[in-house]
Amino acid sequence: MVTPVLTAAQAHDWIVAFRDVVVANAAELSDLDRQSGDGDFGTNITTVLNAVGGRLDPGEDRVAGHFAVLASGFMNGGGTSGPLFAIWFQGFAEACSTGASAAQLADGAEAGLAGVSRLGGAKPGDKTMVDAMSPAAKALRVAADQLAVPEVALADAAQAARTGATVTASYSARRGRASYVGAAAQGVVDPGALAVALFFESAAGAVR
Amino acid sequence: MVTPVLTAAQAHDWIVAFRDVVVANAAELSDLDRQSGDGDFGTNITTVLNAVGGRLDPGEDRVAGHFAVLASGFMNGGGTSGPLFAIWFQGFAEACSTGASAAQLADGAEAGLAGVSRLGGAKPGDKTMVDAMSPAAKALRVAADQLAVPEVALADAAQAARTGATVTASYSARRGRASYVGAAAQGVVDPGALAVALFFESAAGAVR
Amino acid sequence: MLDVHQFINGADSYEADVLDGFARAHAGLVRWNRAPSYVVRRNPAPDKVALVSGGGSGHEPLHSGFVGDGMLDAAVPGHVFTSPTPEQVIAATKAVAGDAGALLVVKNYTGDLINFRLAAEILDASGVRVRSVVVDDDLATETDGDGDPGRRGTAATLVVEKVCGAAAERGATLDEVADLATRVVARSRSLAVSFSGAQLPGSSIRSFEVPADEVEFGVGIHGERGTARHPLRPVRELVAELTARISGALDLASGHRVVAVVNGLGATPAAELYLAYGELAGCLERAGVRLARGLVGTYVTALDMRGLSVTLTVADEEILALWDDPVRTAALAW
Amino acid sequence: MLDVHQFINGADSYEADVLDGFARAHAGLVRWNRAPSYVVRRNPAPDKVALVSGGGSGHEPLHSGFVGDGMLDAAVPGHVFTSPTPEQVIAATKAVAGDAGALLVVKNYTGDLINFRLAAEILDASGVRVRSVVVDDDLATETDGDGDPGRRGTAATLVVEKVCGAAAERGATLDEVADLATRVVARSRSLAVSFSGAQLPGSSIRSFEVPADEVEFGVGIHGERGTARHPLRPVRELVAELTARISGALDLASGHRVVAVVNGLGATPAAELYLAYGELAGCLERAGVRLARGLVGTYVTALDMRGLSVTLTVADEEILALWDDPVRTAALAW
Ligand SMILES: Nc1ncnc2c1ncn2[C@@H]1O[C@H](COP(=O)(O)OP(=O)(O)O)[C@@H](O)[C@H]1O
Ligand SMILES: Nc1ncnc2c1ncn2[C@@H]1O[C@H](COP(=O)(O)OP(=O)(O)O)[C@@H](O)[C@H]1O
Ligand SMILES: [Mg+2]
Ligand SMILES: [Mg+2]
Ligand SMILES: [Mg+2]
Ligand SMILES: [Mg+2]
Repeated sequence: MVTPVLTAAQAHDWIVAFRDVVVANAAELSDLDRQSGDGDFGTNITTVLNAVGGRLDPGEDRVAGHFAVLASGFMNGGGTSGPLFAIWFQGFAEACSTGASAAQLADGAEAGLAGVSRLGGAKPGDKTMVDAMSPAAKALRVAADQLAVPEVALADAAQAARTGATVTASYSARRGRASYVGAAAQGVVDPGALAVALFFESAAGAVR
Repeated sequence: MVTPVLTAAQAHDWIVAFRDVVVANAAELSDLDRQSGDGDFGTNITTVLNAVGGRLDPGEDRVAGHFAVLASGFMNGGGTSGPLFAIWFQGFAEACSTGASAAQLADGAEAGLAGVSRLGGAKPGDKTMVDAMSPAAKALRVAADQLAVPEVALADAAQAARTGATVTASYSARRGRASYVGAAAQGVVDPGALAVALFFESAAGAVR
Repeated sequence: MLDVHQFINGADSYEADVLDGFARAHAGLVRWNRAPSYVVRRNPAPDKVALVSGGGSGHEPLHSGFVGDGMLDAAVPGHVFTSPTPEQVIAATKAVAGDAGALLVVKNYTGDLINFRLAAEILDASGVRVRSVVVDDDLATETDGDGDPGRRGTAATLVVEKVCGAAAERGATLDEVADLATRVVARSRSLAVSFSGAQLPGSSIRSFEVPADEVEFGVGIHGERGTARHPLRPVRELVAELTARISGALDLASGHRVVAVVNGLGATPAAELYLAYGELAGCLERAGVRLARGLVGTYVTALDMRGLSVTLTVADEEILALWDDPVRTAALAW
Repeated sequence: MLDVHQFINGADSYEADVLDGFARAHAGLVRWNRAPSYVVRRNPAPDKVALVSGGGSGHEPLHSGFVGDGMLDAAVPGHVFTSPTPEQVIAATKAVAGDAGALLVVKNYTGDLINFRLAAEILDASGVRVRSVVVDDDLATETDGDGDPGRRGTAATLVVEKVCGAAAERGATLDEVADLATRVVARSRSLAVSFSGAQLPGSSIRSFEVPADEVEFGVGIHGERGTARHPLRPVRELVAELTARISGALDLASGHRVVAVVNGLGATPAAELYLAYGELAGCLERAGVRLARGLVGTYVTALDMRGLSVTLTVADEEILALWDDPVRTAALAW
């Protein structure tokens, strides 16, 4: 039996779709950051993804290659989210190869999450991107164990990430700058977590 | 025939009444200055007159003495209006003696006006205190020539000063800081001129 | 109930409170005489020409911040936006002037002119040699009219005080320092823009407000309105217009050298001043004018106005050398 | 249509425009490397320990304004309120570090910690000796929680950079400078209040607004809200509360000596800072604490916030002597 894999072309389209949805939601992402942090998240991530968009090579024939571009783009993003997303996507870049099976995506999400946790020190419940990354990694693993195709695995991850992100609104932050404004961030979704949800949701149109 | 004169006690009450009406109108005076200058006139003149009020000696038996206190108070007032009012009241202090006849008041107003003009360089129509001082001096002279009593002479001066002050609203300023805001000062009464009107009007209750 | 967003105890004690803190912060440099109020340098220099300046408060760090080695010997602060009294000027000048005499640096405002003139007359009569120079750099109030008050004195005052302070320190005579001052004044022009008026201590009213898509052009340093209101433009275009008008007034031509000051009016972040300075440098470069020396910072203010001014002084060797001389004051040190 | 009251050309070019103007204004002191963006001193000092600091822009003059003799060798500015990238930190450090190695001065913010840590790991791997010190002075964010981010790094950074810059200039080793930095950090605490939030370049929204009869207590330098909102009080009482809380945290007692910094957050007039300093001096005097050195000015900012911070560092002979050592940078010179 041939394991169904995500192709390089699909990964390309997925990343482009991610860029587009982030650009479309940049103002909201910044606004969330304004309420819980310093208001630059939308700008930070848009700048990175626009640069990445310009550097993605449609001729690239490896999924790993596309994720590597994403990772290095975020490493030049600065801020808190830049290097964390860089480490996260680096996990995907290292786990994937020419293509990417659901298992490889689960490997990548787990490795990326481990890197983000080590570097940023946040735990689930700290109202950060981790709150979306962690359930998404679990959903990918469950789907991979059930031999799901990437499309289905990513849809499950998207749902899990979205729920994880939504729930951050109920947390008062302890990590990152949101912790400094305490109660004022109550009721506000963490923008980093929302971006993670947008990432997995972007797969829907590109991966089928 | 005995020339009717203003007494030292009357001069004292006049100056106190002047202080009181200025204090009551300080906010308006500052507001006029805000529209045509820098907004401190009410504070400047109130500070001076409150200090003068504390230094006036009810036992002082010379009109000249009271005016000298007024002049030296204004000399310590700073700003544009401080030394100009100081020179002006100095004119009264030098022209008056134990008492003050209408002729002495006219002499004082003329000498004071000459000093203000020399020091400040403003001419009638420049939208300054001169626009009230000049008609008041003329009115005092006319009254004195007609051998009017001080009470009447001062009432004439008050009317002339008030008209002169009111008309400043129609001038665009050339002198002083009002000139810097040009058209914006149009329609605004000059606060220095208004203070001159208040000064002569304050005589009404005190001198009779 | 307090309801004014200012770090003050109240309007009445404002000037004294500020000067008390200032004198404590710079106790090694200056001494504050409380009444009559003036600031003098801690280490007197009685053998040289004394430089005395002053005017209303609200322009900090001008003038007290420029008292020290190589600049002012005394500063005379009035109440906010109010000229100091002759008594203050006389006392301050007597405290610092020796046989070499004193130069009074006066900004062109009616109140300052009058009070300093009265002081100078009395000083003169009491045997203190004084000369006065009136700084009038602000192009916004230039008119043709004869009896007009003319250009206000604004940020060029700082250039005059730095250059003449250095000359005095080098041992120039009173006449030399006064003539130099006159020369620097003649070669200096400024123009200022602002996004807001000023708010007097304790007052909840701002002297004027500007809509978000406009900028007030030609403002002074007392919260006065400007001469015009322009649509808001990128600072590149704004600075280009300021530079063009100042250059025109100074007949600046290719090959000229200038000292430039980009000055904040009180509430403008340093970053924006640097940004404006970069644009100014570009404008001058394109015109072939050499930006020989530049100074960027918040030096001559109007309380908390969110504006900036540009000052250019046409320089020569002497002015540049004096500009470079060491200076050690609270606000300027090199 | 432009409708934001800022002297900028637009948000996109903001940081580069500011740095371009800054580098032009201080061409004798610093050099700006455009890409990757960092600022280094004009006259390299390769034999001593290099001091490198950085963080988001918007805190000007921190850090670029402190590059020069006796303070920083390199500053690494990120975008506004955004940590610089590891690439920038690595390039800047390599440009200034010699055999004596480099100390990275990092403010306690997650983004700065992460990016500087990544940079330090890579520098270390490539043979550059580095140590890092994390400044965490802001009492407002002090908590008991274990995994908490802890106190933010704010105005004490300036004290660390001044003192350690002097030590490096005197020839101290990397470990000595790093240990000194740790000691200064441990002895420094700050607290800030503000009347307004910050407005990002090009943004027409302020991060928060405060009613006219209130003051935001415990703000940071990124426009974050404070920890509480208090009724507005005279600055005398406000400063007394700040001083009491900082004194408590530092266990200040009669006989102690302190270095004090009263710092404006970007749009606060110098006069009000001096006024606050006077009150601080009075508080310390009454507590028997010796105000050994004081600094008043706008040094560590949050764009155009109208607020101020108070920082106290418990000093000893060594710290005071290093504080007094000469310094020649754009923002600090004596
Ligand atoms: N310690 C951390 N671990 C993981 N993610 C974090 C941490 N701190 C903050 N974040 C994430 O970073 C996002 C903010 O990123 P950004 O605005 O770029 O950074 P900054 O706070 O430096 O401005 C937050 O929404 C949150 O998801
Ligand atoms: N050149 C002048 N001659 C006479 N009076 C003048 C002149 N300039 C200004 N004034 C008067 O001074 C008043 C303003 O005084 P004040 O507010 O104390 O001074 P400043 O302009 O220094 O703030 C004006 O209302 C005007 O009447
Ligand atoms: Mg952010
Ligand atoms: Mg006035
Ligand atoms: Mg005034
Ligand atoms: Mg940020």
